[in-house]
Amino acid sequence: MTSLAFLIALPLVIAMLLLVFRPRVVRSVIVIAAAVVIAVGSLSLLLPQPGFLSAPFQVPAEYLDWIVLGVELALAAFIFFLGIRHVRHLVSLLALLQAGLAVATEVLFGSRIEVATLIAADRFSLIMAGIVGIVGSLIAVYSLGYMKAYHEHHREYRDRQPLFFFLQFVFLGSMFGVFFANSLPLLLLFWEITTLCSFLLIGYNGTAESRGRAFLALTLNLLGGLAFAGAILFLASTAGTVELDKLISMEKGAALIPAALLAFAGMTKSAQMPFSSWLLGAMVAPTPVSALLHSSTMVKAGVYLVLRLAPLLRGTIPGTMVALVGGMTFLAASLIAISQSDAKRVLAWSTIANLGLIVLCGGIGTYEALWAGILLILFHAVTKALLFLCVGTFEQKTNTRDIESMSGLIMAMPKLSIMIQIGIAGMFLAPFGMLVSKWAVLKALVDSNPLLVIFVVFGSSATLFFWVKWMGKLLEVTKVRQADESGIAGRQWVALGALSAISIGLVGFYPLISAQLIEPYVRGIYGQVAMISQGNFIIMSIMLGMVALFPITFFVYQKNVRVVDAYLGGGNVDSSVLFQGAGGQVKSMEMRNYYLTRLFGERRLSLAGGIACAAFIFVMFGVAL
Amino acid sequence: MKAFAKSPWVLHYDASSCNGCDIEVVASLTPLYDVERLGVINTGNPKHADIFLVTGSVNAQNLMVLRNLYEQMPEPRVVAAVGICATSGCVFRECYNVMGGVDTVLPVDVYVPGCAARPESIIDGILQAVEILEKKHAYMKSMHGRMKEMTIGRATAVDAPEILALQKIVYQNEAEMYDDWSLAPLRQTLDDLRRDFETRVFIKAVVGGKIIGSVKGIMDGDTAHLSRLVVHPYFWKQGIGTRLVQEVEASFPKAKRFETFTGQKSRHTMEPYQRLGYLPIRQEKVSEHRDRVYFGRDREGA
Amino acid sequence: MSPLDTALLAIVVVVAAPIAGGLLAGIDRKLSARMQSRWGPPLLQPFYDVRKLFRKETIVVRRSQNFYVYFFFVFMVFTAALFFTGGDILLTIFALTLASIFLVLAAYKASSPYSFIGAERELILMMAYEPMVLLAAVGMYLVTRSFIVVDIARSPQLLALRLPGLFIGFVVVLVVKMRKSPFDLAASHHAHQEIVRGITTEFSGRTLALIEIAHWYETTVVLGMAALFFAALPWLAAVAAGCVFFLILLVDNVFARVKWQVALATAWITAAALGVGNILVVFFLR
Amino acid sequence: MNPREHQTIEEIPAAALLERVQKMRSEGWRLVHAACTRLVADQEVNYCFDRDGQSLDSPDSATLRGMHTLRVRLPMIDPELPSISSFYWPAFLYENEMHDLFGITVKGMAVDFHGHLYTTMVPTPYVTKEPDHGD
Amino acid sequence: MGTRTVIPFGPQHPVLPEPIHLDLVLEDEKVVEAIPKIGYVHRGFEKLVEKMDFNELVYVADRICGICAFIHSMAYCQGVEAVMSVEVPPRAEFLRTIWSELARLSSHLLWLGLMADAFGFESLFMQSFRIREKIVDMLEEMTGGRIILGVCRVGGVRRDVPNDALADIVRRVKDLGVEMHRLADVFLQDDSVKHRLVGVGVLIRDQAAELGCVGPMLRASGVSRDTRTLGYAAYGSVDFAPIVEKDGDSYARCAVRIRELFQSVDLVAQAASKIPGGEVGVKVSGYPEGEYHSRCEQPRGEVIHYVKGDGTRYLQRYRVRTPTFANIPALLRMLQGCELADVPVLVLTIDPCISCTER
Repeated sequence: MTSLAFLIALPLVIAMLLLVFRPRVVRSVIVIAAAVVIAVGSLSLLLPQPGFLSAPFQVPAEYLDWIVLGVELALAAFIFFLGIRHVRHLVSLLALLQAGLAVATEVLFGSRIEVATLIAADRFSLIMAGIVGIVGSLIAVYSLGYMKAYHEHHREYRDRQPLFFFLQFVFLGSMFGVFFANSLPLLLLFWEITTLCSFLLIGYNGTAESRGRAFLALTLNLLGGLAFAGAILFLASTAGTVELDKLISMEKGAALIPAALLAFAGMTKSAQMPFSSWLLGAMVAPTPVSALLHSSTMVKAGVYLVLRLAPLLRGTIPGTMVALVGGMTFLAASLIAISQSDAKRVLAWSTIANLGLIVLCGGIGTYEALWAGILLILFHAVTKALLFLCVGTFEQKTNTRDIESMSGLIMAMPKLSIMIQIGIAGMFLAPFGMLVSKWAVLKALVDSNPLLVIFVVFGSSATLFFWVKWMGKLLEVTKVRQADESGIAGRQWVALGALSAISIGLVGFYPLISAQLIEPYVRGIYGQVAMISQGNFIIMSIMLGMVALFPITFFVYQKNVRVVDAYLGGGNVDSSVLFQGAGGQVKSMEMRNYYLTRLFGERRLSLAGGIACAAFIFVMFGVAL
Repeated sequence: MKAFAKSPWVLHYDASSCNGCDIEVVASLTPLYDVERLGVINTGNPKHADIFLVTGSVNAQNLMVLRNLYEQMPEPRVVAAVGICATSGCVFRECYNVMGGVDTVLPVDVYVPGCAARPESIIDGILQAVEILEKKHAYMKSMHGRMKEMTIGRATAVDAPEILALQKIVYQNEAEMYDDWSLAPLRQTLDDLRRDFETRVFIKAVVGGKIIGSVKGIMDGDTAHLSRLVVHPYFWKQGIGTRLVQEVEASFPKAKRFETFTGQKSRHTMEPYQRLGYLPIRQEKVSEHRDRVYFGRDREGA
Repeated sequence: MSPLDTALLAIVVVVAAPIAGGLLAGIDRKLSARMQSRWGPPLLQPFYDVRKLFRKETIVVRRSQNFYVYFFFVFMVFTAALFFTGGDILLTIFALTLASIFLVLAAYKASSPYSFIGAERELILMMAYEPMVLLAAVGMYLVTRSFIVVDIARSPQLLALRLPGLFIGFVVVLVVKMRKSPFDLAASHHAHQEIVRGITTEFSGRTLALIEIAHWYETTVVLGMAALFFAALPWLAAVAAGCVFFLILLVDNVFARVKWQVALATAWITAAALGVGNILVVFFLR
Repeated sequence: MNPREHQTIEEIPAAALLERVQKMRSEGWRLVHAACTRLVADQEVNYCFDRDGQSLDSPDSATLRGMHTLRVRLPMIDPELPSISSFYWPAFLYENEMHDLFGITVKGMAVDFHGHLYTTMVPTPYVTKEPDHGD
Repeated sequence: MGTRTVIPFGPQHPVLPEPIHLDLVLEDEKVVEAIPKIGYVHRGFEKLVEKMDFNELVYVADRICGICAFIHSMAYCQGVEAVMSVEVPPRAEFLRTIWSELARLSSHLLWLGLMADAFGFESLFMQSFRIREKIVDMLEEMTGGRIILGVCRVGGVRRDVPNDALADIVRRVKDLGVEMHRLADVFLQDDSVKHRLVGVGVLIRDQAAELGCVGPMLRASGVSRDTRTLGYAAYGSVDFAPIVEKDGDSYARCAVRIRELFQSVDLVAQAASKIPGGEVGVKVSGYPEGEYHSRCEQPRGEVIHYVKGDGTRYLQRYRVRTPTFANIPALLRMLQGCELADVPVLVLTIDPCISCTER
């Protein structure tokens, strides 16, 4: 039991240490040590330790309620004054409202409510904790190298690395808190801390642009927080409880309103349409922030909550609406990703899309969907973190993150390029993780609501387009370039290598994870479980084996062939890329991927998707009320 | 097994024809003549083609195009000059912008007569080309098996005629490249070459009893000067040049430094040296279009 | 089936599928020629072509480009084996996609402008047909409650009767999949196209031969899928596959090549209207 | 029975060219073609125009046709002309051709190929006249 | 890295029967810039006047272009005849008219085939060529040449065709008209063909005139100009009106050419029915002195053969301005902003004959 509290507290302590010990070397030591401890700690929870999982953690409720409320009010006050100072009155208003709801809950119902289980962990929390523990600590290690180079490149930004690492660890601690808290007010507290961390990290560069984006994120997340607080108040007033496990086991009818409110909070947190704009804006933050907060962990808190509610949402109209929001977001975001050439924006849209898919699973809420949703979280967190860090590394080296400038990366930065390929393959290619999960989603939908299949099939086909063209860009070689991967710190390579290894390893080991963790959890709720048949797993293993041979081709060159120039209509000038152009000039051919902007333009599609999703959300509340 | 006879794929290029022959090439694909009966496909892509049908004569602008397209065809390949313009220039022979028939730049295997060449003649030309394809393939195969048996060793004056012949083939290419037909290796006489053997070391690469590559070298003080690296065009880009250079370097055990020179555009000659670490030293002009680039490197550990 | 039987069947498929596919390609060329008032090449012409290609010199633009084609080939063989031994149809579709992606990557790797545009267009086409193919599988599941090809094939119901929309939609995307006019944007069978030979521009000799053979496998697999709609009556399935093949051939010869926007719209609208409509009908009438 | 066209030639000084062409344009003449002729001591540049009837789509406009040529004489050495492509845009092709084949410097062409419209083996091949006729 | 795709289109390209080169700058598939390079076929035969006398030059004129070979030689001969004031016997003028129209049929059918090929309709290409082959057969029967006829000479034609043979030709051409109707239906009615042609490369009437277009390019934009109305050869004795379409897009150009097929069939029949008897050539003596712009209507539009003689055997200047040369500015205009897939269609829509153009 202590280990749960320990996992929450340790990062907070380390955060304090980092704020105190500011020299870089000391920081490195602390961060690396802390990363190891956190990773080991979060993994150790996964080892069978009979008994602890259900053991309640008894703290005198009166104290804790007030402590939680106190911290929450302090946060609200901080945000309130932030809003005042930067003339963002909406932010102040939202903070004020939320604080009001929290106070109202405590004052009106605080004395009547007994919290039986304050923090607890089941297998789902443990999976989430494992993801945060491992991915989070790898990203922290990576940040050490990245932030140093970042500030060398960007002299214009103030070097506030102690704050950066402080926030990162505060964030890690509160993520554990989100996953372990069973008491909803406590969960909301951690939830809001992550929001604040996200706000501060997005605004890290201190420019007007980043501040604007940070406030956008804050506003939308506070909106979710408000719904969350509303859910607590409602729950406290009608059911007399503020515990998550109690909510989930409640009758569907009564629980629908808080469930809808919580689902709404989850959707804002995981940037579903129409709230997706904040996640795009968050891409101004340094890349490790995008990797940690805005793709692999914090946004997962939202879908975590939605998946928690899955049993409540199953078969209800609000549930269907949640699923529709998820499905629509998946489809629209996947299509929009086609039109993006900024690597981080592609990743951001793809993140939104995948979160949508998970929300879709939560909204469906069947055992198959839940199983698929958890698998999606797992695979997506690892692979997307890898991709973000790779893009960050590329940007650090070249000062751009345009996919077009990745042309020929296989020659210029072979290691990095292969890692990106692994990440991309992991995102959509058979037999890698995300495809397996999508497959599971498809099967789950077919049994419950085939209408939703349309989102998945069209969305996945768009996914295929933008990932493959990116892969192609990495592979094509129009200019011979010398390999140069210097200047990337060893710690960065460690993180990248580990994430790549995990991405591949998961494909082989996910049946084990599924059998040990996901299936028992799902069975615990529904009494039945989905899985991939053994025959198919063997076939997929064969495929993986074959694909795994592929990287060999990056190093083996064909002998006994004649190398000739590429076909340029016969106009070649001693080269595969130069041709005799008009006006007597020798021109170089250029190749730019298709972005089909007119068809899949961001503005148009996000508007359409946003309107559709907003409509679904209105219907959700309308029906729930 | 006449593999080529059943599936000759053609590439058609209009060098500077009046269209007449081109129309007839197209017409031979269409219902009345339908060369696809014979497996012929007009690929439009040199990488897929076996037979290069060129119509019209050569001029300054399409010269490089013809070379590029030919270069991009896989062996075995056959060039067919279709029509009189492609053969000799026809009535345009005396125009200021006509260099002559296709054989001024490419090794033409088949000449198809006619102005314009009739579809029947074109089909006949394709069938003749097919025969040549078979022959070339047979030759290719016999050589292919023997590439592994390639031997590299010291050449003697007995080899002089064969080396001279090879040298002329290779430098013909160079001469065209620089438009300079005064190159010494082209004018060299057999006696002259024989005399070289008295002072210089010659290395030869032999496949199936035929010399396909050679290089020579001479000591001057501490430096060994290497020159005239020639490899038969058919065997280019297979590392033979590199092996020849290594071998000739080995025959100067006392040399501390190696030097050589090539023309500024002679990529095929430069490559083996550059691969072995030769760096350019200086460049000097020898004729209007031709520069000489000097390369050198120090022996490892020297 | 015992694993041994499956393995034996897989071997038979690996040998027989290209022969069938090659013959179909021969019939295709012969019939096309007849539709164009020509005599046409011999029936075995595709085999002659491949035999010749194996005798050609190997030329490349990038030394590693051919490996991608080898993977394309291997996965295509794998797909055929998976499908005809009665594996999971979704997995078959994924394997087919994986194989196609390798071909696209090969074209990217070759780094020539025309293969590049071919690759981009092929991706658009993949994006176009993918939804319909998946929907077809979903529809089959809704009727037979199984994604396993063997189970679908053994289902006593004539799928085409329950899934007419999906069948028609599938035939439409089959035109895309088999690179036939009006959707032969990425790599046309016919020589004259604005992007030369598209994806295959830079592949020659034995690599091109492998691409050709892989396409034969592909043809058999996709026709097999079409036949699955009639699997309840095996003789009808064979006739249906033949008719579909002939229909596609006919379509190939009576249409101009459309632009990518139309190709994408046709495939998606077909999928959305016929495919989804049919699925909804089946779902609610269940 | 072959009706021959009525074709008129008007010789003008080079300096008056632009003004004259502008007038032709305002009168609705169409530029048919432009070409040079190398004479013995100098060269002439012909700009040929024709004009249909009052209405372009009058089917019997043939009766009204006629060709009018503006002729400019230029010296053999360093011939120079202003471009008429501001009045007749397509004229740039003829003017580039004059430049490449006859060595005439044409100033202000709408599209200038900078001597790369044709790549010829002999630069400005028409500048020299072959002396012997071979008979 | 570029924000655009830059690819070379040609000089060798499967959709281009003749070499031209375009630097295509693309955004996705949209052409934002197309810069041409020509001159691959430039031979410089106009300068041959210095080496060949005016009679020998007919052979060169015959070989300017393989598609309109006959009309080129006819335009040249007419030019010399005008300079030398030679009166050509009427029978020769009628034969010239018949051959011109058959050449137009052959050329338009060729164009239709290549056009079908350009938009990826292979069977239509084959059918067009199948019909064209029959026209070529007729030409071969009458003149001995399939492509390059070599029957025109200064002062008339080299061969006569008996009247019964002409009647036979007329019958066969009329039979072909039936087949051409079926072809025309596909070109003008088929939806997929319309998708590729309608609205592609639109030139409104003023643009077409401004860009100096000639021939079907111009007539498809609503301008009724046809050089045949000048009445050269026997055109003054036959009845016809220029064929005009309004829309100015590729479809309208296709329609003009298709309608001209039937017009040509009719003109062949008219000419054959009105053909007078008599000689087919006169003896020409003396040398040309003077100058003349000879104009004829080729399948692609108005061609100008300018001949200037100074009283010797050798012409002083011979210059050919071909219709394609006049249509190239329009092509450049149309290529801006089209789709990559439209490039071959647009290149073909002007019915390019690069060989004539570059001479």
